[in-house]
Amino acid sequence: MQKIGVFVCWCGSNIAATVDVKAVAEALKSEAGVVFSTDYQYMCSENGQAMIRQAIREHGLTGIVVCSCSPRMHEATFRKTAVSAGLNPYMVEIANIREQCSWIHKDMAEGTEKAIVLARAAVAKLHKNAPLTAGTSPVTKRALVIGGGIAGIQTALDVADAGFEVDIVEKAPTIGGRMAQLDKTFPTLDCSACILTPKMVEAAQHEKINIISYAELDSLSGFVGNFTATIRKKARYIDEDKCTGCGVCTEKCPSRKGLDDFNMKLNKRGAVYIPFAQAIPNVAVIDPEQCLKLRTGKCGLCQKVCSAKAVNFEQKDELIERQYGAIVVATGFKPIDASAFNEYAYNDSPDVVTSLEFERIMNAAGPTKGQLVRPSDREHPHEIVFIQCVGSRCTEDAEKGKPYCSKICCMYTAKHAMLVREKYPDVNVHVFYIDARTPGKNFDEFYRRAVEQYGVDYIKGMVGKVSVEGKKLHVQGSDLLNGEQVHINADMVVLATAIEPDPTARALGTMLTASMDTNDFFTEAHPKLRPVESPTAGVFLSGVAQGPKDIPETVAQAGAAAAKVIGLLCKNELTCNACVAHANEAACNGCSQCERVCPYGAISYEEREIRSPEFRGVRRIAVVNEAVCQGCGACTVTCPSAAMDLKGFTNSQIMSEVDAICR
Amino acid sequence: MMKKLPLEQLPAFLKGISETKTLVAPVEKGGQVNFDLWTEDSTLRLDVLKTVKSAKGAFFPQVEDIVHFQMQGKNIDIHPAEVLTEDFVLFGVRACDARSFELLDRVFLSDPTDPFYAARRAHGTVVTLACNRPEETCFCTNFGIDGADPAGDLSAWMTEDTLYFQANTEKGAALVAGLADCDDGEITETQNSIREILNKLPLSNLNLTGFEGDHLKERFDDPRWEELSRGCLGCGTCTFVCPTCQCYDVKDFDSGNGIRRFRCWDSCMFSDFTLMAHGTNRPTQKERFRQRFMHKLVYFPSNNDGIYSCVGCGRCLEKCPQSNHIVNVIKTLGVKEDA
Amino acid sequence: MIVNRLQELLQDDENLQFVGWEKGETPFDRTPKTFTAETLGNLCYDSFCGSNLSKYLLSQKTDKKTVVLLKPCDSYSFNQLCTERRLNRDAYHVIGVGCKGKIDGEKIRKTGIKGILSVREEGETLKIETLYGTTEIPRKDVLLDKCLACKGKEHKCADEVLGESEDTCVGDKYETVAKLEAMTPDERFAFWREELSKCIRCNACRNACPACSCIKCVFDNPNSGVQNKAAADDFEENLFHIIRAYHVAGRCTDCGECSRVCPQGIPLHLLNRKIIRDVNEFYGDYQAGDAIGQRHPLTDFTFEDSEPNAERKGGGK
Amino acid sequence: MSMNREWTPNIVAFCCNWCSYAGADLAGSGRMNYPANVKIIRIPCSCRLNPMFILRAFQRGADGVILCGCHPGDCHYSTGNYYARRRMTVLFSLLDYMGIERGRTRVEWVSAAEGAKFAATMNDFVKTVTELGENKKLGDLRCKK
Repeated sequence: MQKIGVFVCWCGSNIAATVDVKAVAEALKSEAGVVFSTDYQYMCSENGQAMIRQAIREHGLTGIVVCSCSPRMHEATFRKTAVSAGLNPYMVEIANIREQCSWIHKDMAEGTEKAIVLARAAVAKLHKNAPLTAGTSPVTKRALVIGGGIAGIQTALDVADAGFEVDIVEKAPTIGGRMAQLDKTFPTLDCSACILTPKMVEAAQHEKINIISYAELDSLSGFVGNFTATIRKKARYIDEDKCTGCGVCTEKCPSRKGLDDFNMKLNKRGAVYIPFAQAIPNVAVIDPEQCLKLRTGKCGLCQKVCSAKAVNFEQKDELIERQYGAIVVATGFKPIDASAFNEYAYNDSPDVVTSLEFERIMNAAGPTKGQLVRPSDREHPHEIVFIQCVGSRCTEDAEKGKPYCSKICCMYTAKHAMLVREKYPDVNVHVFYIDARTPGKNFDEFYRRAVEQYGVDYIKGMVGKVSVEGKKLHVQGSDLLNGEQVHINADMVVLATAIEPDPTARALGTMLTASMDTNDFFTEAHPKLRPVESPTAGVFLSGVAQGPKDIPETVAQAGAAAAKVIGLLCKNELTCNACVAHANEAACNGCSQCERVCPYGAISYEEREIRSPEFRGVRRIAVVNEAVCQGCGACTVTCPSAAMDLKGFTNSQIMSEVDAICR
Repeated sequence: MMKKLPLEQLPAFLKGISETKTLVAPVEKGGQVNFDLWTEDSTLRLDVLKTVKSAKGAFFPQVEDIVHFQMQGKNIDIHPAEVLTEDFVLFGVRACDARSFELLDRVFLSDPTDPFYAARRAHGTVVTLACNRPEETCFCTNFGIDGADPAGDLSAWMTEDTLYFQANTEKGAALVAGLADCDDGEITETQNSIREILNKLPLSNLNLTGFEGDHLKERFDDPRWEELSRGCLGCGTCTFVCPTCQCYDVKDFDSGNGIRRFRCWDSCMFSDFTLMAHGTNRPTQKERFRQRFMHKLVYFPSNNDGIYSCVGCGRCLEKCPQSNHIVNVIKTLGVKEDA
Repeated sequence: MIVNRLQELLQDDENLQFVGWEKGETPFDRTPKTFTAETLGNLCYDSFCGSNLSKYLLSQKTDKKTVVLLKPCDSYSFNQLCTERRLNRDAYHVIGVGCKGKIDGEKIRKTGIKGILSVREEGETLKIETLYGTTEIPRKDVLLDKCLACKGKEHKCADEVLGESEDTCVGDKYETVAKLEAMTPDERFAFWREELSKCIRCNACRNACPACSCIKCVFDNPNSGVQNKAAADDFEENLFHIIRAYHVAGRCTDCGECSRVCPQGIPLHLLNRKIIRDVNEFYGDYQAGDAIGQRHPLTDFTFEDSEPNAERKGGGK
Repeated sequence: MSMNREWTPNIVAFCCNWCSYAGADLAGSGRMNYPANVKIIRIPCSCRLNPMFILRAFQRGADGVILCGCHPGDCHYSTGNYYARRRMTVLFSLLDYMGIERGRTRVEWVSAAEGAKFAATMNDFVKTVTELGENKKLGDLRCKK
């Protein structure tokens, strides 16, 4: 039998104005197990806490009920109070008689009556409480960064600079990501490669950073501080250690049918290729879909010309298993497929391009060596129409577009328009827009410069249709400001397509048990206060994987994620959640249902020797990893034999509360 | 002197009884026939030989309050449950169930007497009914029970148009005092035809040799229990339909305002039967299964002048989900003793 | 035929044990049994072997390879128990036995035929010899209720199949569920009160149910907070059956054992079948025990699942 | 509850710790009224709500039981409320099938920011249950005073 103390707080007049606190304290004296009951003006004050401490010692209390404000406010406070008087912190229950009683009721009698019931429920629960001790688990001092774009690179550099080992897993043959494909960056118009490639090199040369390119996460187990990842390093058919990146093989390869992904498939490349000149690692890769040797067994020319003897057609996927303490998701984005937008004739004319394709066209290392020409006939265009919000802020057709604003399109379109006008003043540039969104440092100035200084023709309104008319693209749109239809015979149309999370994100989210929103962006633990953490402990978010953002924001978030990772890896051990699930092995069937609903993979099974009235022998039993369990309780309800229970919120605790409330 | 009642007057007769006493009889509810409160609206089913549950519930109900501990703050008031003080009539009991009351009496009326049971026995009048059409699952004859001559306070025989009564006690006689007298010989034909069938019953000649008390150890250690008990589900169907099973558990129900202590039927087939702090002393279904039949066929007779705690009503034969019943046990373990 | 095949299997492995049925005292008695080479001759399989052997396997030792006879409907339960890791598929040689519907002795008795000494099948007719003469009855009139909702003649799990099966399903198996749904709440309540008030808490439904396979049932567990041995109040009658139906939700294969074994004839399967109908309607067609390793609907979800508050007639559409 | 007062329903509200309990707190700090016969029990997540708790509440004399959790997609534990949603859908439908009035059970998704929704939900639920009257179908007579 517990010896329970009840402490009723006035909270000044917050509680005392609508709850007769003395009556509550008095009523609780007749509850079974209550040996002490009192009231005080401010229980959370130093005097109030001292009163609690004294009562615990004087009356030998085994648990306390504090009738006060929400436990979300002061549960932690009173737990500390209890600990300082020698009680286990989980022998404290709070009856919320402020937010859920005094503040919502006006009638004193009613408020008092309800407060008594709430206090009784807390006492009833406390009778079933047991002291809980949180466990600890060690921390593996290595981080895994998934994605080697600017977000992943920046996080990896910051973590590595703090002295921790970092592995970057990149699914492409090179790190660099989307930023490597960009020509210039807004609002400064500096060359993207010029600022990115030094960072790539720095990462490659950092003694604490290990780049695993052309690789993906295959499976993951474990929990915060103790993840075990299996990484699948795809067969490159080139020995990374031997290849010097000389590029001879790429020139000799007779296959010329492969599309160049780096150049947004605007040109062809050989079956063996190096993605781009500054690729890291600067190593060739063979595309097995295109390689004649791998498909038909005939050819092998690259192998013959490779003086480093790096070509290896026998190479297989390799599985690497490593331990990590923290995982950073930096999987980035891709532009949505524009082929769904045939009202803009994307499928009908090669001269309708997406912005990222346009970016490659404008780039000196791109398919046209930086010459602005029409993809169809390589002729210089004179009229270019940019269409914004293609697939962004699209609420009516979920199949086609995205409900959110992709955030970067207004600015990069202004950049494209400005670059075109600067380089080719003879080209007329029109931009159809819904809103020009420019809330960033120097952003609005940049946009105004495009309009005022470079004479870009901004038309507020959307394009209804683009049709191919001979060599021209007939653009029909509306000008909302002038209230008229606009017809432009353009040479090129550029679509500012929405961006969406990389298609690998969904599977990764499942593997990490990290939650995602309906658009497949990873969800942050708190939208305001924990923006770079996933709700899954030990998983952090960096870059567009979490939501659309531009480069400076990405880099800032990457640094923030790194700070969180460092904060975690600094610790030698972690304190676990004390309110965890626990399987009563005498009742567990080992049926595996709990495992299926556990969002954290915290449940595994063991063969155990059981001696109970119902069973003697070896049986499969569920075992909860207390370091992983977050205490949601999904397993407890799935368990048909109620073998699984949740400490701190046990079946009997909750039922006791129910009984007391309904009494 | 016997009494008789034309069958068409039976409803009026029953109504007459029910006006002053509680009347319990085999009535149909939800497609099943059980002993239950008779009212004018009830569907009386005297044609059904075996009610699902036996008649024992009239004296030993499945659930029965014993005491109530009422909480007032930290004070506890104790209110013992009251014993029955009103008379009732239990109508249409067959010979087997009638015998079962004698067996239950040996348990509940021996020292210390069970006051709840004793009160019900004292206030109850048992009206039995001869078994016109015995069934293939009946084996009462093995226990010296005569379906043609049932016991009880008042015995009854039914022909096509008439109900005949023979009072065996004053309580019984009082019930039929107002009916017309008749000659004892009027039921002879009915009795003869019943006995003719009873003799033809496939299970009428079970060999019970080997179940006497002095064979206790041999029966207990018989290795065939293992095989016999294999199919047993450990449910309580046999126990709860059985007229002679008398085990109960005492449970507390916390109503929030106090504790209601009640007793309820228990079954030795259940895994938590007589569960104790150390666990259970019958850890497998073999032991539980053995217990039930050892009790009926060996322990009870050895403590009760050789009387078996089975009346051969055959309910368990019809109801066991696995067809794994006392006749299997008797035949498997009993016959071999002869050889 | 079956015993011959089992003898053949013994020639390859004399240590086999066999799980089947044995004839008993009354014409309907078929007791689940485990047979060895010596006792195999007593194994019987005929139209009275209605019980589901899948659950029986749980209580049997598996130190020897076991040959088990499963009817098509039993095979679903077997699969479900394998899914729940209660049975190890590899420990069994499953013989799918043909089934053309099983006979319900209780139904024959309910027709008023008393003192049954023997029952003979002659085509579609049952010739019944009783203490009071001989009589006959069409076979289809006295099939077990579960056979009238037959899931089909396919064995969902079998290493070999012996004998022909027939789908004995008659009409729409959700007909009664739909009828209940169409009632008013008070009528439904009255229906279930009448039925559940008959419950004697013998636990036969639970103990026969292959989905109620818990080693320690919450109703037997003093620490569960709901332990009880008898329904001391109407509420407890409801509670037991609601919780039981809920605990097997998504796992119940609709094998019909609960209703078959109920001594009071409570149509318990109507609770399970309601849940099955709901789950199919809300979350797409699902048949528990269709295959080993399925994830059942209550341990799964989609983002677009319907909301609990939606108005549904009798819990129906 | 004193006997001489007019009957009012007894409502048990199970609230998940992260969204709905915080939403209830917000309703409190906003001084948004709802009837005093609503009593809240804090559970970590809507998926912790065992149907046994709901039945227990009805047994002990509750007239209505409501579960509040994070909106689908917002669960603190990612997926808890999705399981709760299926469980409650099946349970409520079963209770309805057994003749228990559907209005006595409800699930509402209330975020930590939706204090007003919490209060409105409770007002509406109390109104619905008041119209249904006393819970007679699932109560335990032994628990009545």
